Amino acid sequence: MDKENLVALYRQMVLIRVFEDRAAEMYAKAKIAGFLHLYNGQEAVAVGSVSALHPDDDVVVNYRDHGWALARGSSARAVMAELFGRATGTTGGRGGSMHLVDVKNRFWGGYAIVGGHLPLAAGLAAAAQYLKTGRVTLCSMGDGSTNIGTFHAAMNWAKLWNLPIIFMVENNQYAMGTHYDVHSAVPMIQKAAGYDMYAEQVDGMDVMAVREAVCRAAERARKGEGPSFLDVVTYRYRGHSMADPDVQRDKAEIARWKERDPITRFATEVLLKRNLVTPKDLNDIQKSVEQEVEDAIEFADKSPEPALDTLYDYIYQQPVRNMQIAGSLIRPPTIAKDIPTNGKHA
Amino acid sequence: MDKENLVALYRQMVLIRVFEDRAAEMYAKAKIAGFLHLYNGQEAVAVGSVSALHPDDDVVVNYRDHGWALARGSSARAVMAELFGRATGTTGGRGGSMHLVDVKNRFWGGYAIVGGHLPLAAGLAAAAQYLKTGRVTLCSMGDGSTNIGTFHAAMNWAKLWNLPIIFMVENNQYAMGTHYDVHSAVPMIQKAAGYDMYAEQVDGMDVMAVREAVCRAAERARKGEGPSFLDVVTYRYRGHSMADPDVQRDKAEIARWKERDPITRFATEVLLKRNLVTPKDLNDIQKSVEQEVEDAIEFADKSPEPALDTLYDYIYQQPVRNMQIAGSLIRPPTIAKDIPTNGKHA
Amino acid sequence: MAEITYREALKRALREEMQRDPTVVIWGEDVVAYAGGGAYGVTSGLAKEFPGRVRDTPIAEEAIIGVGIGAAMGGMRPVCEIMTVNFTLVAWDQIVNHAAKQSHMFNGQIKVPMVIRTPNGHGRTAATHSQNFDAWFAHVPGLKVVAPSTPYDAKGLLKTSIRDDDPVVFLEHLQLYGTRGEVPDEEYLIPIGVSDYKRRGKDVTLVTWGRMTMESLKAARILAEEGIDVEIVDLRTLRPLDLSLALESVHKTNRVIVVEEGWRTAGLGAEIAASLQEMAFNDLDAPIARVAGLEVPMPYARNLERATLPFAEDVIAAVHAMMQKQY
Amino acid sequence: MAEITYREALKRALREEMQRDPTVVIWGEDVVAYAGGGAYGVTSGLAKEFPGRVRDTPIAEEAIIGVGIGAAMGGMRPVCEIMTVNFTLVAWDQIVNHAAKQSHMFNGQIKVPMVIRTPNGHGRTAATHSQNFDAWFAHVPGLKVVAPSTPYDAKGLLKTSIRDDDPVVFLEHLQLYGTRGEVPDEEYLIPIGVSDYKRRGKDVTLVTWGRMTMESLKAARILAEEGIDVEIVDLRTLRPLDLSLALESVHKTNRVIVVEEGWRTAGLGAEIAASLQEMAFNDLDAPIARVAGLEVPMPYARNLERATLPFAEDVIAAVHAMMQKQY
Ligand SMILES: Cc1ncc(C[n+]2csc(CCOP(=O)(O)OP(=O)(O)O)c2C)c(N)n1
Ligand SMILES: Cc1ncc(C[n+]2csc(CCOP(=O)(O)OP(=O)(O)O)c2C)c(N)n1
Ligand SMILES: [Mg+2]
Ligand SMILES: [Mg+2]
Repeated sequence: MDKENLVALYRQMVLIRVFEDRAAEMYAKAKIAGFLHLYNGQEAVAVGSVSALHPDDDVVVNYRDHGWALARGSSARAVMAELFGRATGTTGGRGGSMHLVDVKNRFWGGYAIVGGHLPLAAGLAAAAQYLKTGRVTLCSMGDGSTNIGTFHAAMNWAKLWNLPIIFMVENNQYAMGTHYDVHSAVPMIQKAAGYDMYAEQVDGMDVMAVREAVCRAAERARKGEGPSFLDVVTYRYRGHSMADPDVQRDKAEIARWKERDPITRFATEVLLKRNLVTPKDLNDIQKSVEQEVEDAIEFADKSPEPALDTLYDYIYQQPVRNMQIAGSLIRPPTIAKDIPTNGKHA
Repeated sequence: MDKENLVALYRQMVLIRVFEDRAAEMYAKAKIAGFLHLYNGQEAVAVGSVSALHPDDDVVVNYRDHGWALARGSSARAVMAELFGRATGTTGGRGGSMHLVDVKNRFWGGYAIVGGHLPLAAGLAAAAQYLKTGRVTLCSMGDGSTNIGTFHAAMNWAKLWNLPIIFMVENNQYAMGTHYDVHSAVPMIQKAAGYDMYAEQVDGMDVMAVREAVCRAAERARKGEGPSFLDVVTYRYRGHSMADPDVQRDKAEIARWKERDPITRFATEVLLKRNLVTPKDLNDIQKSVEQEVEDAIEFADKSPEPALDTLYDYIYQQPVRNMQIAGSLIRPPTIAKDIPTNGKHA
Repeated sequence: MAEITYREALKRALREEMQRDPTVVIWGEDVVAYAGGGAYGVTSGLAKEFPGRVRDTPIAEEAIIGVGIGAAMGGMRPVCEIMTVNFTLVAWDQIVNHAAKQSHMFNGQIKVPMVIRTPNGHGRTAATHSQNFDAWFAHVPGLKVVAPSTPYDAKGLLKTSIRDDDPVVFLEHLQLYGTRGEVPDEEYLIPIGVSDYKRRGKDVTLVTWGRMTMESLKAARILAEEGIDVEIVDLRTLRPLDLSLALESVHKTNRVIVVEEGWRTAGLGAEIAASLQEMAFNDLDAPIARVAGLEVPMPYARNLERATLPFAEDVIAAVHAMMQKQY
Repeated sequence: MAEITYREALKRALREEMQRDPTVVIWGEDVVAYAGGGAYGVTSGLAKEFPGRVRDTPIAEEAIIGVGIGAAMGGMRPVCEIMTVNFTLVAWDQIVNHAAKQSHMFNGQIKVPMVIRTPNGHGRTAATHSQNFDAWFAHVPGLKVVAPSTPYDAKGLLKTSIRDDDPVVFLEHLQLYGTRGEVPDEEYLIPIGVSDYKRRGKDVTLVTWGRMTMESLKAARILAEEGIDVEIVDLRTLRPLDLSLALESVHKTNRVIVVEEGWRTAGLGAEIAASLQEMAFNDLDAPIARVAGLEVPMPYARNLERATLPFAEDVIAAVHAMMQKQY
């Protein structure tokens, strides 16, 4: 990787970090509601992964998805506007934090049912295989998501059909408050053994390590060697979501992980060490990122809420006859909130 | 095992074989309807397993359950009557072939949703552990049942909680018409690796081998060493069910497996070889079994259908108020089939 | 016009659409291997005709549906066969939280043009294998739900469903696979969302779908001999629910009976009755009645199964009761 | 009598029943570890009080329910917490084909005394996390379904549910956890299957449950100022469905509106309307109306969520419309 690209990786990680910190503020100010799962600490995973993929590979992730959307090229504006629930957001405010999507970047979305997106990802890979597009699917999930049935069904299927897919666990060792040892019977990497699937354990606090592992796995997939499983060991600095008081985890544990911060490490161990940047450059990056996020917040705040009359859009891609008749109730809210009349068609 | 017990094993296997052959006849005569999954070829699995368990251990199996019910001590009469859908059957005709049960023998039933019974079995084991009963749960399933989500969820849970359970795959290498290699990505025994679970491959055509493997696994469970996984390699001689024309499997393959018939082998390689029985003894056993099954058929045929007014029994163990009111419709068929009236209570 | 079976009509629809569009594939348990193709023979022969496009899958309905959704997102038009409707429960989350929601939640960026083919039905297969979830599918925004009663409807609606850009739950029926009816040789399509008169009459309106359309027709023939002239509306699509013909009919007959196979409480019949009483309150000479299955986990025993399921005789009894009673 | 929250009432019920019966355990995701106990705090502190009896589980709802069923078969009384009702879909087969069917299908030899506790609700959590499946649970023979609206009902019904020998789906509500009400210090039980008047009135009957009981009460207070006197029947139990009070009420008011939170088509409100029009045809001065959620996968945006959910204002509008219209 050349200097420019390496610096770009750094900037992306900083962007995610700053974005998440400001999103937390916006949540505290009630600009954002619902669940807000922040990515602090895990930045190297999304950034390293995306840097290893082709632009038209497929990416599918869980609800902890801001970092992925940003890394994959969604604008901070669109993502922040989505968190604000505005018309200018990635889904026009429909999906919110947990359901970012940007299909033009082949970012197929954040999914909020634990394990639910794994079969979908396998399906995208099956389509790539059938349609011979050469695409690879990257499917990320949490460590806590590897015990539910869909994990097994998708892993077996992917191996059986030799699908071009990378199953990546962002192993931050906790599922909400539940520690890894309370939810899983074996070390993560051993879960791949039940599928005879190529597997690696990866340092998730090292963006280059993540990048290289994904490169290897994607290469395998493109050569027709089938699925891979990556146990990317990482840590989230904050609670599960903004609603989590985070009383469960040991403060010392959190501090220990912060010593291995992916952004600081990449700056000191790569960029500064190799003299690719100066401290001032890093400072400039920080400033420009802060400005980008500030701009995104302003943009989001000024953006309108989605128009009420879009409420029923896209429930169906292809509306059919008789959707307006009472009993089927595909009708605008103003009508639907009326009392059904005694006439033929309400 | 002493002679008496060995001969008992033999008799049980013959009973199952004869029972199944006669059941097939009864199906052809339309005395039995619905799905009828026969156990021919797999007799050693149920018989060997049950012989290794204590009478108050828990047994849970799939819909291919006649052999298990008989081995576990249900009478041929009750089982045949169930297949006939009669009041004297194991569930009074409610469950039919796929749902035999005999809780007094702690035989918790045949289950017809593939994989559905695995969590239940883990739950029985969890109860044994919590209540400190010392019981072991044996949970049998087909090879095709190891790819569905509940398999994974139950295996992980069992290992995690160190439950006293034996997961046994009756690996007859086909799921309906689908061959093992088309449904599973890895050799069966490797599936245990993803749970770091004690596993053995067992010759399912050898009743003593099955018995010994179950003994070892049960011993482990009783000592608190947790769950085991047994890949019991076997074969079904007939189609998946009586509805299956069995066009898919190679006739030569079937013939090859029949050469290793568990009943013949046990007779020649153990009973006769060790001079525990004479050919005449075997003949007598055959006769007595045939008579027992003939008697069961007569019993079943003479038994009444369940009384219509039992239809609503046991939907709830504890009926509560207002179950009779229209809109809840827990009412006898004669009333329920009436047209709802205009009165307060139909 | 040839008389063919409902099963054959479905197969022809699959064949024609596979010929037309190379992205149409069939995935499901035993759609290739078992007895020549499909537990109930619908796909028989297609694997040979379309190499690589009909595939047996592991038994894992959550993945059959989920992989189908993903493939549809990725540009294919998968037809996923679930062996019987009972097993859709294993995939319930995939159907409700994923297939149905992708399009709206992602603001139209994702579409899921897939068909979930699966038969309703019974046949002495007991409680876990004899169920109807029609009301459940019909409850879910984002799903289209189709339940044809004749070979003609089956073929025309399956072809439309495969071409539709939304996920379609296509409910076949075990007891209908062998029934015969006229099906044109030339191509035709039937739109989703349009109900159909299966019999015209003036005394009572029966609103029904699927197997119960056939039982209603049987009942109508017997009632006709008594001089009672029944009108039958076959919904054909369960979501969206086209009640326009039912309304037109009740305006004339002033009497409605909803006829459904599944459990009564919170069944789809309840929706039809609730909607019709709202929309046609002044037209009704009698309360809307429902004929439905008894609320029992289906027993295996012949007599108990018979008592639990609704048949033509139940429809006849309901019509008699309604004609006799004064309100 | 102290005023306590719905959340605290539930916790007291759990504590009392755990003290009473050592076979009662609580299993679920994060019932121990998260924020002191439970994603919504209902189990907080109980793990310390009852060592070994409150356990965190893997995220695998099919196993949380399935292991619970097996443990119940084996002599325990597990209370399984599903973090929100949305995740029951993952366990749908276990609930419908196993929990509900064991007793009848096995002719009474097996019983499943378990409680599935789970909250309905929303709160800007979008489509996969803001759903109601009340109608679906209520459709299933073999399940009992409870949905309390007040702390008093919550405590009395949860205690009864734990002692009940059948599987009980116990629907709490996120928006009710913080609401307060009087709960006696001394022990009491509320029977399953008995509805309750939450307000007496003479002009219109509202039939409702759960959160919508509270919205209906709000509406009633406003309507009372206008001189409209509303009667509110809180069903409390959804299966079996006790419509006796609703019938008694409609006999008096001759007007009924069913108020529910979930999607209208094939919602539980349809069953209530369909049943009541059958049973009280001649009592009705107007068609039975329904207030329900709009049929949209719940959007995240504030204004769209607000538009989708029903509130007191929708109840008021429905009452006005019904009182004004002539039939
Ligand atoms: C099927 C399902 N069950 C429960 C939940 C609630 N839930 C949301 S996130 C979560 C923890 C997931 O942990 P993990 O997979 O490790 O991901 P992380 O949050 O650590 O990234 C749970 C239990 C859910 N969304 N879906
Ligand atoms: C969830 C589910 N999907 C599909 C079926 C239909 N089905 C019944 S048995 C069977 C094959 C099971 O094969 P296997 O587990 O190997 O058991 P075997 O019949 O060989 O004993 C299938 C697909 C079912 N009963 N349940
Ligand atoms: Mg985690
Ligand atoms: Mg098999």
